[in-house]
Amino acid sequence: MHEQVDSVKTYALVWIVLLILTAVTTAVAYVDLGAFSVVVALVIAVVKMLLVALFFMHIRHSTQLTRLVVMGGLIWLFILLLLTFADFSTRGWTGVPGR
Amino acid sequence: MGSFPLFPEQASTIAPDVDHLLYFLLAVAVFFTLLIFGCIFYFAIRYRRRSERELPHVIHGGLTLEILWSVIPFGLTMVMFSWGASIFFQESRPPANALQIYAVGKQWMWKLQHIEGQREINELHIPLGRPVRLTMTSEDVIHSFFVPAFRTKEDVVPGRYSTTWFQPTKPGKYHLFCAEYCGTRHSGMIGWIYVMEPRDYENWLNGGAPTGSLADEGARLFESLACSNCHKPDGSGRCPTLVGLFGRNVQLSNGATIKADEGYIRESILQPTAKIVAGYQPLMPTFQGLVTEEGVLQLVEYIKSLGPRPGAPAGASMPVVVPNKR
Amino acid sequence: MASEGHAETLALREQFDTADQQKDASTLGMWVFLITEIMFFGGMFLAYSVYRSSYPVVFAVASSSLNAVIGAVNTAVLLCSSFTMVMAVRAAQLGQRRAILIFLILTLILGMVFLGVKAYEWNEKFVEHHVPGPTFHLEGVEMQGPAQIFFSLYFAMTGLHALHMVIGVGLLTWLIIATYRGRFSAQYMTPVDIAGLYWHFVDIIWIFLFPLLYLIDRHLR
Amino acid sequence: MITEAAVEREHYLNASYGIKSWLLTKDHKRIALLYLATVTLFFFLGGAFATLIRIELLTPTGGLVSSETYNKLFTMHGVTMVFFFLIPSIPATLGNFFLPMMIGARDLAFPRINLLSWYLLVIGGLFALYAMLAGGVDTGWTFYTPYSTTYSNSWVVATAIGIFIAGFSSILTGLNFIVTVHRMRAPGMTWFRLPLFVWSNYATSLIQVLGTPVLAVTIVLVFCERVFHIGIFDPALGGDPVLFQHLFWFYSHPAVYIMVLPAMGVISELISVYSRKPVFGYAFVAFSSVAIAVLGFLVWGHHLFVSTQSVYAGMVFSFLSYFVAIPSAIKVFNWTATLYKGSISFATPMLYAFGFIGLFTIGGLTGLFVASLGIDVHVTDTYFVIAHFHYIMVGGTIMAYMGGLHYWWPKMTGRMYPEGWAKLSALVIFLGFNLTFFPQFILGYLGMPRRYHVYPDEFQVLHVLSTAGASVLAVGYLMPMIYFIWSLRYGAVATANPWGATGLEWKTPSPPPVHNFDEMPVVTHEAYDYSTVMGEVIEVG
Repeated sequence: MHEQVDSVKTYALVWIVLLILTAVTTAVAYVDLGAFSVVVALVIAVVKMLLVALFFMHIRHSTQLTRLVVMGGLIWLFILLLLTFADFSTRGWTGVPGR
Repeated sequence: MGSFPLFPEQASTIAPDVDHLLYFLLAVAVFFTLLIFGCIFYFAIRYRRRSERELPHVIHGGLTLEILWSVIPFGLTMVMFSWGASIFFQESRPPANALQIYAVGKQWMWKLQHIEGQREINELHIPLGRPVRLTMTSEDVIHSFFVPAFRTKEDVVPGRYSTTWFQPTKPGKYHLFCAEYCGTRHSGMIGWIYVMEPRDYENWLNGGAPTGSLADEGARLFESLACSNCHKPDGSGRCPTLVGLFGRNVQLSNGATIKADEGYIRESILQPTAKIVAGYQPLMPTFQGLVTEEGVLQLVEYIKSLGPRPGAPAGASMPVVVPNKR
Repeated sequence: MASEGHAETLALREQFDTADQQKDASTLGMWVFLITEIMFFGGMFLAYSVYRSSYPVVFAVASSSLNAVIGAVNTAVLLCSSFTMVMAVRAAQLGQRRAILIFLILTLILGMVFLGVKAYEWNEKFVEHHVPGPTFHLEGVEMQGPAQIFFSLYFAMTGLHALHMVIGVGLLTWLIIATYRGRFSAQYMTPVDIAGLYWHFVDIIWIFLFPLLYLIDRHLR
Repeated sequence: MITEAAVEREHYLNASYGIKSWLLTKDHKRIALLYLATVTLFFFLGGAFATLIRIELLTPTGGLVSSETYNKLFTMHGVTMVFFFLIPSIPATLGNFFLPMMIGARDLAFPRINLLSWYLLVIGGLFALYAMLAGGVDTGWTFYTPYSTTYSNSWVVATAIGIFIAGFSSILTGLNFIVTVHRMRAPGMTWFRLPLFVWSNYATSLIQVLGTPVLAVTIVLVFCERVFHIGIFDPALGGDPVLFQHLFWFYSHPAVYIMVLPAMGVISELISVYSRKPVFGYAFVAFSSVAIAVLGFLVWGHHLFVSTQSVYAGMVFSFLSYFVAIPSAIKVFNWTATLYKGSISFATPMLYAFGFIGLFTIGGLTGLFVASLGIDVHVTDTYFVIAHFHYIMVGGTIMAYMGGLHYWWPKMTGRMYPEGWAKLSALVIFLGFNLTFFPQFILGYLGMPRRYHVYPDEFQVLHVLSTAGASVLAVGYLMPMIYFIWSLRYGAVATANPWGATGLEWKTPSPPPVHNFDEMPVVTHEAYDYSTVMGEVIEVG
């Protein structure tokens, strides 16, 4: 069994970046970016997720199978959102109520 | 037990289209069912085990066959999809000159209102040969307006409007069913559609003693709810004028535009602050709980009846084909 | 079970051939479990997205009534706990029992702090009548219905997140006891490892909940 | 044929005795039998509800029970059959028993979680039973809002809790299978040597793991809505009842494939062994299982064509729905082609397999009808849909389940079932089934809505036919119940491999020893290589 042991420095660095990103996302919410504010918030959240997953959850040392499992979960979440919004975002296109 | 039909009546313009698609699907289904059953029977008998010791020759598969029996069904299904979708699209687009009727579903009855003011419960009288458009909503749970002879069905959902339409082709009396389970007396939420010759329909319309057209009732409601205090016809009030609103594109305060259809008007009455017209303040109180779904429909019809504003931009109006009978 | 006879540090169960196979299976099992969690929270994220796109203004006002500073601080607390958790896993990899114990206890404390802050926030909601129900009222919006939906989602999402935290705290407590009794070593540290995965996952959920619930169009205020 | 010594041999059934040895067992084989007993119980409970429904529908006026009772009957029939019988049926019994054996493992990866899954099913079932005994639930198994959240005066909450808990049972079973297939295969058991039953159970597990959590959270939201009135689906507060339908069907459509995929796996085994040939197009059949599992998640909106979903979404979902037809067609064609130039035996399981292919073909082809927007507007929420999914669920899944039970019965119990009675019951079930459900296609196209307690007179003849069929079907299902129990004591003693099958489960004595294999197997052949077992074939009397 070959465990890849990361250094304390790596973990600490990731930790500090995460804290900084939290501060950034909070601060940026008070800036008027129009429709982009939700995009910025989500991008920061995704970056934070990647940091936690790659470093703290050791995805960067993990097997292909584990990565496949994670990707699968995210893709399925995406399917759920995408196809439901296929309904909600096209309502009213025909101009006939309820169609 | 009386009569014992095996096929439903065709009584709308869309019914033969749906049935033709059914015949196609039936043909495909029967073909493949016979093919599979036939193969199974033939193989099972032809290659029955004759000795416990026999070991058949190994066949692993055949790519050509796999491709063949993937591609052919795929082609057939795409025909089914396109054909079905085109019928559906037709079913979703009521013609502009359709006769407007309003329906409210409620545990466990159908309440129907004609523009002329007639109201019916669990019965709907309509003229032959003219498209009929139903704008529907529910007071409680989800119902579904289903007329088998017309091959149409559409859910009736609380909190929003839905639409269905049909053009009857045969005079007679047809089942109206609620097709979405709605509680204890779901199977009692049925009624009849009476398709009448146009002359008989006119007689029927004039036969009752309605209190006035639906728009008139809407107008009375408009007064009694004091809507007219703010919504002045000339636009001088604190709120936008409603004259010529229906069918027009409305500029909203958040920059979006929206077409003023039945759903928009309903929302604006019940949740006035959901969409604010550009240049106006969110002053209007909600009328949720103060006006019934039937009342809202009357208001919608009243606002529709206010007609296009003189000089309304082209292409943004609802064509008015039916002369007002008032 | 036959495995009781094995060396306790290895704890190889009878259905497995090797310790590697057992560890792989447990890790994979945990990851598969985590994707079920993605889908579980996914259902609520979907409801949230639908209603936020339907009622953007109401959601912005309702979101602004939450205390962003407390939310941010709590996010930081949770991120710190993730750091201590990963340090505990690292200590387990290296077989440093004392360090595992310290970091696990730190994680536990941070987790409790998070839950405490959460409880304080929920209590505030009761005081401010921001709890969905007959007494619900949110200042600044006409549409109380959708505002109530925002808070329904807020309670459902943070509530189920907190439930996962409580389960995590339970796991940590068990791990601390097991570590104290010397169950883990560099050879056998699977429970610490997979509990770590779980803890980080719960952290990730919060990483999304925080901006989605607390930080909608704050500039409007 | 068989020596007395074999009967004395220690195996998983006689290794230990007593209630505790069963209720605390971690042996996947014993857990499978616990599941078997549980789901059989629920099957007959659901069947009892069905019987009452069919008797009630003999007359159009609804004289036997009140509307309220009738609504509860069809709801409880659906809830019991879907969540407590069909979903656990094949995976949790046959899958649990044979998946580890087929890949050459001593057990599942997580035996304790396996036992926990069974307890969760039982606890969930107890909640559902409590709801039924306390007064029943009348929302339909679909729990559509706002009826279920606001208007129904029945035991919605208890039932919801029951389904929620049973859902975790399903999730954990799926998780266990996935890890087991990935990590526990015997040396030499590569992915493309796996029996197709394993492939289909693997695909099923993917759905269980990815879909069930969404149902779970939906139930949580319905629960909150009903108990606390919080408004997530409540139109009065601006909520959208159609959102509930999206969430519900995101799980419940793929759930159909949870029910039918394992059945397809069983059929692949049966067709192969009783024609003594490898399954035609093994890789296509294997991948079609995974394809069905994946595509199954893209089509849920076809349950919402008339639900006021947008027209464009309806078209997308209809289009995607047709893609599921392709892997299904591939399977049917490959099974049929397997028979070609085979050595076909007419043992009972094969009769069930024939029945499955025929009925699944009809069920699948009528699926094309309901996937077509134009037709579906007319037939949705009518008996056409009822007939369609019963052809899949009863004609498909239960046929395969019965076939699988007969096929593996000798391995599970060490006894043969009585062949004559079994053939008779297979025939009775096939005929009874068709008589029950075929008239419902006609009823549906005529416009008979589902969930109707009273109905117009002109539908009566077809309803009477259907009820007549149902009574034949009931007899067909009772017969195996009796002769299976009879065979436990009086059946002929089974050899290790009575069918001349190739799976690893047949390489160990019947019933298997506690750890499945006396000597851990090493796999050197592809699946279904009958030349390797010809020496073992012994004529069955």
